[in-house]
Amino acid sequence: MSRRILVNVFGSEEDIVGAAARAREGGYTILDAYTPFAVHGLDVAMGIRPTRLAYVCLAFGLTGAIAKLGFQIWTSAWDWPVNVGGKPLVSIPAFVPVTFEVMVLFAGVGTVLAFLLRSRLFPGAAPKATYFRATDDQFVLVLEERDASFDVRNVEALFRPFKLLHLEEQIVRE
Amino acid sequence: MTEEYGHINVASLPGMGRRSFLRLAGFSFAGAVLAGCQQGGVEKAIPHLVQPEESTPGSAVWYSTICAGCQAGCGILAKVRDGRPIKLEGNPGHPLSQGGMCAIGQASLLGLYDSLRLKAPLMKGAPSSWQELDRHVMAELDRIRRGKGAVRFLTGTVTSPATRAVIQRFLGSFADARHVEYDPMSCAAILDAHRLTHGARVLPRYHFAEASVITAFDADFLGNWISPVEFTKGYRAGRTPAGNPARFSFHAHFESRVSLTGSNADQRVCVSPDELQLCLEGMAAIIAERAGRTLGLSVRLPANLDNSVRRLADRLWNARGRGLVVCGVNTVRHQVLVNALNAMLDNYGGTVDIDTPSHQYAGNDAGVEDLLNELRRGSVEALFVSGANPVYDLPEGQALGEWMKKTPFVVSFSGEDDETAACARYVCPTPHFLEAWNDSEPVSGIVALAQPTIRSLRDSRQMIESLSVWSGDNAPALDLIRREWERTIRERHATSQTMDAFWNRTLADGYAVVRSASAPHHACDYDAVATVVTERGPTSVSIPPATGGVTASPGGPPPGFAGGRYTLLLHPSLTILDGRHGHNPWLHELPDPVTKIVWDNAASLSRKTAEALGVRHGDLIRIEANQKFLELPVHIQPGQHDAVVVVTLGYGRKGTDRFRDIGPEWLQSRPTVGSGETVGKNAALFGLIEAGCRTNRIDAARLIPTGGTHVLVTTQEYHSLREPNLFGGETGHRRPIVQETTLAAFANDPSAGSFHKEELDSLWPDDHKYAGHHWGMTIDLTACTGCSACVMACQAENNIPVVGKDEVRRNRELAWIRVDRYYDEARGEFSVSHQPMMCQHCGNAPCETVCPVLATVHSAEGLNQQIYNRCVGTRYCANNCPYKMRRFNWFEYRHGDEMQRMVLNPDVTVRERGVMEKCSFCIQRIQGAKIRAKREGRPLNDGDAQPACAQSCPARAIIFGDVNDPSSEISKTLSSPRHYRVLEELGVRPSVGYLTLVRNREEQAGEADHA
Amino acid sequence: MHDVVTGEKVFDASAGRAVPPQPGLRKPVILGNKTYRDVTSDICSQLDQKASLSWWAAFLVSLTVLAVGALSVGYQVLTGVGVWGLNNTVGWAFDITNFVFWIGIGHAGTLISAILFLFRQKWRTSVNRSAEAMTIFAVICAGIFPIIHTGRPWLAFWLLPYPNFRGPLWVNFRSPLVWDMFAISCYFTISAVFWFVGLIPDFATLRDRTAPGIRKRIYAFLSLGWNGSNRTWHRYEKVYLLLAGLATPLVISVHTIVSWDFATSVIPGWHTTILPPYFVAGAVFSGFAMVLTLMLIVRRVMRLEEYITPHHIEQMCTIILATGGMVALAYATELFVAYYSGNPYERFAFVNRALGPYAWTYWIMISCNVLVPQFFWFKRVRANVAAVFALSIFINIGMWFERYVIIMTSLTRDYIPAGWSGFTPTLVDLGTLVGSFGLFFTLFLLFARFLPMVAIGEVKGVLRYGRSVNGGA
Amino acid sequence: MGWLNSKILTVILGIAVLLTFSVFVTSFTFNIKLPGNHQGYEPVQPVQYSHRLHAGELGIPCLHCHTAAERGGSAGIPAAAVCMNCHTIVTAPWVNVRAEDERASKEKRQPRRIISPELAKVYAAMGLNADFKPDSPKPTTSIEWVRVHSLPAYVRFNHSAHVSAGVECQTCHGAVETMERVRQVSDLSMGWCVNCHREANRSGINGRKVAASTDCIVCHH
Repeated sequence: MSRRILVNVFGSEEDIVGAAARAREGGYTILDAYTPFAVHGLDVAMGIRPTRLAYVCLAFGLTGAIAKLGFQIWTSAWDWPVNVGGKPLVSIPAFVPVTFEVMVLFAGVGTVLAFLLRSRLFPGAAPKATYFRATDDQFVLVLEERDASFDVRNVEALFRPFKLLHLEEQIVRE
Repeated sequence: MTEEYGHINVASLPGMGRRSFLRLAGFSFAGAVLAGCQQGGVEKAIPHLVQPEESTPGSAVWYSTICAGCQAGCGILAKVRDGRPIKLEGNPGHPLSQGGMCAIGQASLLGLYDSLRLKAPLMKGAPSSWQELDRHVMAELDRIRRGKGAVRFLTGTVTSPATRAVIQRFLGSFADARHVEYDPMSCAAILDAHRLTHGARVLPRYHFAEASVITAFDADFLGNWISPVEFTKGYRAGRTPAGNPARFSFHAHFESRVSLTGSNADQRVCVSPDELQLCLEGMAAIIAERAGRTLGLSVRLPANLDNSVRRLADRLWNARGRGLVVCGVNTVRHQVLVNALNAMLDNYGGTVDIDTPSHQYAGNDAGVEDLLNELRRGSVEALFVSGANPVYDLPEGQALGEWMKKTPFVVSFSGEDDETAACARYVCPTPHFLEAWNDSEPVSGIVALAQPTIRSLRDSRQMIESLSVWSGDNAPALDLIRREWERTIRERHATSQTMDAFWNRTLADGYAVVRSASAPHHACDYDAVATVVTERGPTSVSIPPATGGVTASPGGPPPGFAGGRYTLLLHPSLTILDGRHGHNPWLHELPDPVTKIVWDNAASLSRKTAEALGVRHGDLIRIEANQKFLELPVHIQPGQHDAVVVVTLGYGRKGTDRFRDIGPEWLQSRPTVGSGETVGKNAALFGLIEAGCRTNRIDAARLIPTGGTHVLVTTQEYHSLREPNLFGGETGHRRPIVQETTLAAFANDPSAGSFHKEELDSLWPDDHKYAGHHWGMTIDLTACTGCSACVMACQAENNIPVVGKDEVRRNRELAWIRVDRYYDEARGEFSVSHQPMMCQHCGNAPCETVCPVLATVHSAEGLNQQIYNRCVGTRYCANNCPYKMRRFNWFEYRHGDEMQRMVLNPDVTVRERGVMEKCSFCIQRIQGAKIRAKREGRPLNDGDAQPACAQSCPARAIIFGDVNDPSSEISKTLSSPRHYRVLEELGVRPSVGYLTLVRNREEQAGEADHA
Repeated sequence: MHDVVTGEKVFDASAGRAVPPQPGLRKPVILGNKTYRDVTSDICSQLDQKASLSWWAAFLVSLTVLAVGALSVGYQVLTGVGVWGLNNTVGWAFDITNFVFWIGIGHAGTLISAILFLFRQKWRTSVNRSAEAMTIFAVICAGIFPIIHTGRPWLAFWLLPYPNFRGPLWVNFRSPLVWDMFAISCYFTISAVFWFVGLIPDFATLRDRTAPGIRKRIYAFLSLGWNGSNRTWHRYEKVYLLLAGLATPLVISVHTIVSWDFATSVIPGWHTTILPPYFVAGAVFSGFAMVLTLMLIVRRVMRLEEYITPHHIEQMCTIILATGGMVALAYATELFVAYYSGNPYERFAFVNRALGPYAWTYWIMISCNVLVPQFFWFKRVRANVAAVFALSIFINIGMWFERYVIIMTSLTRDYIPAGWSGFTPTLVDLGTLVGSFGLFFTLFLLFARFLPMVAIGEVKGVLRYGRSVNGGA
Repeated sequence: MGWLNSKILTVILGIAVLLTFSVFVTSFTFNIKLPGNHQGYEPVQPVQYSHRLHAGELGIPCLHCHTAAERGGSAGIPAAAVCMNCHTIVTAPWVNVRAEDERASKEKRQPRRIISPELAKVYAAMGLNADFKPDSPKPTTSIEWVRVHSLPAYVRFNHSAHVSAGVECQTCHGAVETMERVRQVSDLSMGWCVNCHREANRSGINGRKVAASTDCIVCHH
């Protein structure tokens, strides 16, 4: 299957944010935008839904904390109960620090792993679409040409208020 | 049959083969050596071809024998494991030592495994064989017999009846022969004084237990004077605050230095040697006045001492028959006064016993003086030296060596190639006492037998066997001794046992009590006392000013008495005695119980004198006296008199540079002793033989700081329980680590001085209960004298390596128990306290909580366990120990050479580098006792399990047991109002408690500071 | 989201003159009127060029010092911990002092990258990358000490609770050292992850501007296929925020746990509840001093004056002044509480610190940590790079001594006077301390050579702060 | 798409967990031998003494020869003299003696004494003469048995404590009476000891309640 896409290249963050908002208002499907840094407001302009990574983070954190606390109680009081310094076998206050650390570890590492998986980033992966100056100084907005009614000239007109550096139609195969 | 007090059935002894070391050692020794490398290699297990009857591999057998660490002749038990004696303990039944054993005796075990022991007889310095030597000696002896040459036999005190008889018999074959006995730590004046006053040259046996007022003039009877273990037992028995009224003797001590005994005195009077003489004479005069005797003395007391001497005289007079005056000054003039005092006070027959006198010291200094003169003149044809090292320990030793070389025929009987052996033509190696048969009668009526515990590790022969061979008798030592016992001892025994039964019984028990066979004597001859007092002149000493101290003017010439002159006092070491243990690394590393110095002797000065001379700890000072000089490092000794300089004898032994390799070697390590140097210096050269007695007091010594320094190492760096007042005031807060009170305060309130602080509330529930045993320990600070026998017991039991001087300097000694010694100089007084300190086995142990790997956790019996093989060595536990009683293996410490490793206890792991270790309450002994009880199907009794320290303590100051057993001794101490725990306010709940130190003083002391 | 202009004049490095405040305008974070392209090439070209002579000189010196440290540690591991000056009474001294010191240094990096991020401090973007690198290297330096300080370092893995044939036998979760082990490894992991996540877009930038070859392939591998997709950026922002939110309590917990090594003990001078906040403040204090030391060198050597501007230096000086005040307060509180507690042991421990045999260490600590930061009250001092550099070094020294004072002097004089002792460092102690600096600088120099020193993407995001929309500062 | 990614995540996480588990499970079930574990060690001994014959076929109890196990910490290897209790009479396997007897009666002569080569080693080691009396000029040598069961130097094990508690020799040493050559059956690991102690505390030994300590210091001191 192949798709036709329209690649619009801008020179500044204001332009791409404006253009993206305009394109969405105009009913165009924004496939993605490629920018050298996180442009604030672009996600809203593109209409990206809030990410749920925060829940992943919470879930991992809770898992880590519960597992570690359980492990500590199991090893200290159940598997081989040893009298250490006259303290109770289940010394919850003494188990807090490690529980906390493992919670943070699980939450942090879990969230990043989830992010990488979700964004299909992994060592050695080839970038799916490379607009190589998008990692330098250019801001790229990609629209999908969904049907025959799509007219490049309309888009050009739509983006006239913004400094459009370059525009190009491409066919990508998936 | 294991772990029993076994004895050897002589009848079934096929030679000495059953204790043949190499075969016996076979099984487990090969295992021990290979255990370290068992990961890869093949381990060989070599059993005996014929199993010895009383030996079970892996179990210990105990043999009773006699200690030869000094002449006191304590009865001991030797623990033999797989053929190797590995520990010595007091024989509980022995009437003298009653189970106690001093540090020196315990350490003398190591001498058995000394690799420098002579391997073969020496002739003119070259190794030879016994046959060769016997041929030469017998030819020479024939020549001397024919020529009627003078034969002299020089020995230390001989307490063995058999040895004395053999020597007499041997000397009987010569025309002009004499046996001369001498003691480097001489008590000759006491014997000589008794010849004058009582008509018999005897050394009394002192009964400290019976005494209610003890007055000692420079007699270190708890340290190393005559029979310290026996005296400690007695002293302790006479001092218990329990009971109503308490039987608690009063002990006054006059001395110039700080002796171990002085540090325990209720009243310690610091006097110069001259003042000491004045006090003794003054007291004799006062008592004579009361008793209506005339001794030709008038009371002339120094003003500052007048009051105390008079009050003490009152006390002694009121306690007639229960008092005791002892004096360690080896001068007849002093000793006749002591005899007169004891006689006037009716102490003879009570606390002073000359009916069954002591034989422990029989030396005759006048005899030695005569012998030296003969040797100087060259009129001696043949000299035998046995059990003595006169070239080292006599004042004229150096010269004696030269005279010996000029003497035609000199035989030395010695285990090692010592200073004297080096000057002898023939050297006959003698076995270590654990390899030999022996007997002794240390006190008239108490006879004992020593039996070999191992076949001789060297080609040695007992002295009596040699004499027997040279007389053509060829009898082995066992026969010689048995013969003598049949002849003289057996008849003195009460029962009508057969000789075999008597012999076997004695061998098993280690001792027997027989009828005394002592010389007759008469009552005190006061005229003789008066004669001595007037003949030897009225006292020549001048009465010093009332302050009795140095008035130093900064920057001026070093002041002192008689124009910059000091009195030099020499005294035998508390660790290596007169030098006879100078090759024993255990004893070198045992801190001196008072000074805490290791691996050295020093010139002790009072703080004032040191300041006046401008010297500090470790500065070298040159001592000049008697046209002789010695350079020694300065040690500053609080409580010492300003007029004296005190030097320990016994150091500077030949060949002690062998210890240069002891301890770890690394980038910044320093050897324990320099190459070609000796450990400490020999101060015996200053000694004098005056008026027939050897004196250790040398007047008019000059002290000259040399400007050099020496690394003088002590195990304790801060000596007071008072914090230093860093804001510049006099003294700081006194920490209630040692809690003490006076007898008067104790009588009013038994909990006086014991200072309990409330434990703070715990966050944690108290949910660990000890269902079975719960081990605990109580240390009675009133009983503890600080003698350090416990330290040595622990060292021998627990395989504690010697780390060397440099490591001790770095505060890395490994002893699991230390005796903390604190001086208190507040309010112008001087008092000393000793506190044994070891792992306190806390119930809420701070060390356990912090160990990351569970290498130290609590046992179900309340022990704080340290698991060496689990330890990774973070040292967090040691940091968090409030008592600082954990020890770290900073390096791979060597356990001596291959010979010395034979002394290792196979029941205790040898720790490797990087692991923590500490007191285990001798878990191996607890386990052993439990397993024995289990095997015998009985419950564990109180006292079955005793850690080495508690077992060895001559004062029974350490009580160990199960606190869950309400009838145990330990449980009784727990309810004592004197009981306290160190730092109990921390909430760590130590299992070790202490009983307050009670001093027999009237005034309330040290109370106010505790808050 | 407006930065408040403080009204102070700003030093314009490019113009070489002071510019008067312009009310109403945001203060620029980056000077020199850079375009995005300029930023990319300024940072990346550093990696394309051959190393400078000064880099080589610095690297060789660091490597030599590292070799001294490696020799010291090797000798110690082979011979025994006895080659340090420790003894039965003083079981820790240089080893754990170095450990706490380096962990403290590390905390500034996390603070800059996480806490300042949460507080929306734009100026952090210029320094956060190197500060995070510093964190990681400092934690590496710190992490070595708990391992080598053990008597048997080859068994240090026993601190991990892993299944085994001993029963199984686990670890003691009540021990602060186990907490430490978890805290440090977790801190290291999270810091490294945080750092790497920040690096991903920069790797992509490098990948896209590098000519084909091995370097490009490495950058491609490390950039994980990043293409600047805004959907990813959207999640990336969230992840960054979450990580910052996690790292902030983490950094506080780590130094709290480190302080618990002492606070949970019974030793007077260690056993005090003030230690956690005191240690955290001290860590930030020392960390910022180290960041300043490093940044002042880096901006000079790597020509980053326009990225690390006097404004940055000023901000960091202010933080040092603030945290220095906290530290001073902690010292005062400690003394007061020791006096007020009525606990004689505690009281003596503190009097002994100030007046005892090791009083000199205490007074070095007070001079460097309390007196020296007071100079930062003066604007002239804050604007003088040389003065700031010198003062930051004093603070580093002072903070090392702070830990030394706490650890060593408390141990030398604890409960039982007979056990009192002292501590003298050996050559190996000194070699190990110096060597840890060698390791730190070696790693940092390698970082400067092979990775972008400044977060390119983040700087671009704040490039136009303090500029008018048409550009121009 | 998000859904898909979550699935991948689940799968990968699942694999990771399984992998970790399987590592532990295999190491425990297949008993990966760590350094120091000599389980299965079966060295060749200088004398081919057969426990199967003596303890199995002849039914001699273990403690008959290993007497020390009852009395002391170490079980020990019996002295060669113990062998002589029987082997002054029995000098070779019965079949060999019988064969010689038959041959002798066939050849009409006194049967010669048959000595098995293994026993000959023992006689030689003890320096015995033809009458099994010590022959003093003959040198004696030790029999260097190879130790099979050995514990690290930091472990204390007391045989008598276990024997008096009623623990069978076979519990630790395995069915030695079936072994021609002794083999180390158990791994002698700490976990093996501790778990036996725990089991003994739970269910006793031969129905008798025992107190088997699990305190560290009982074995490590």
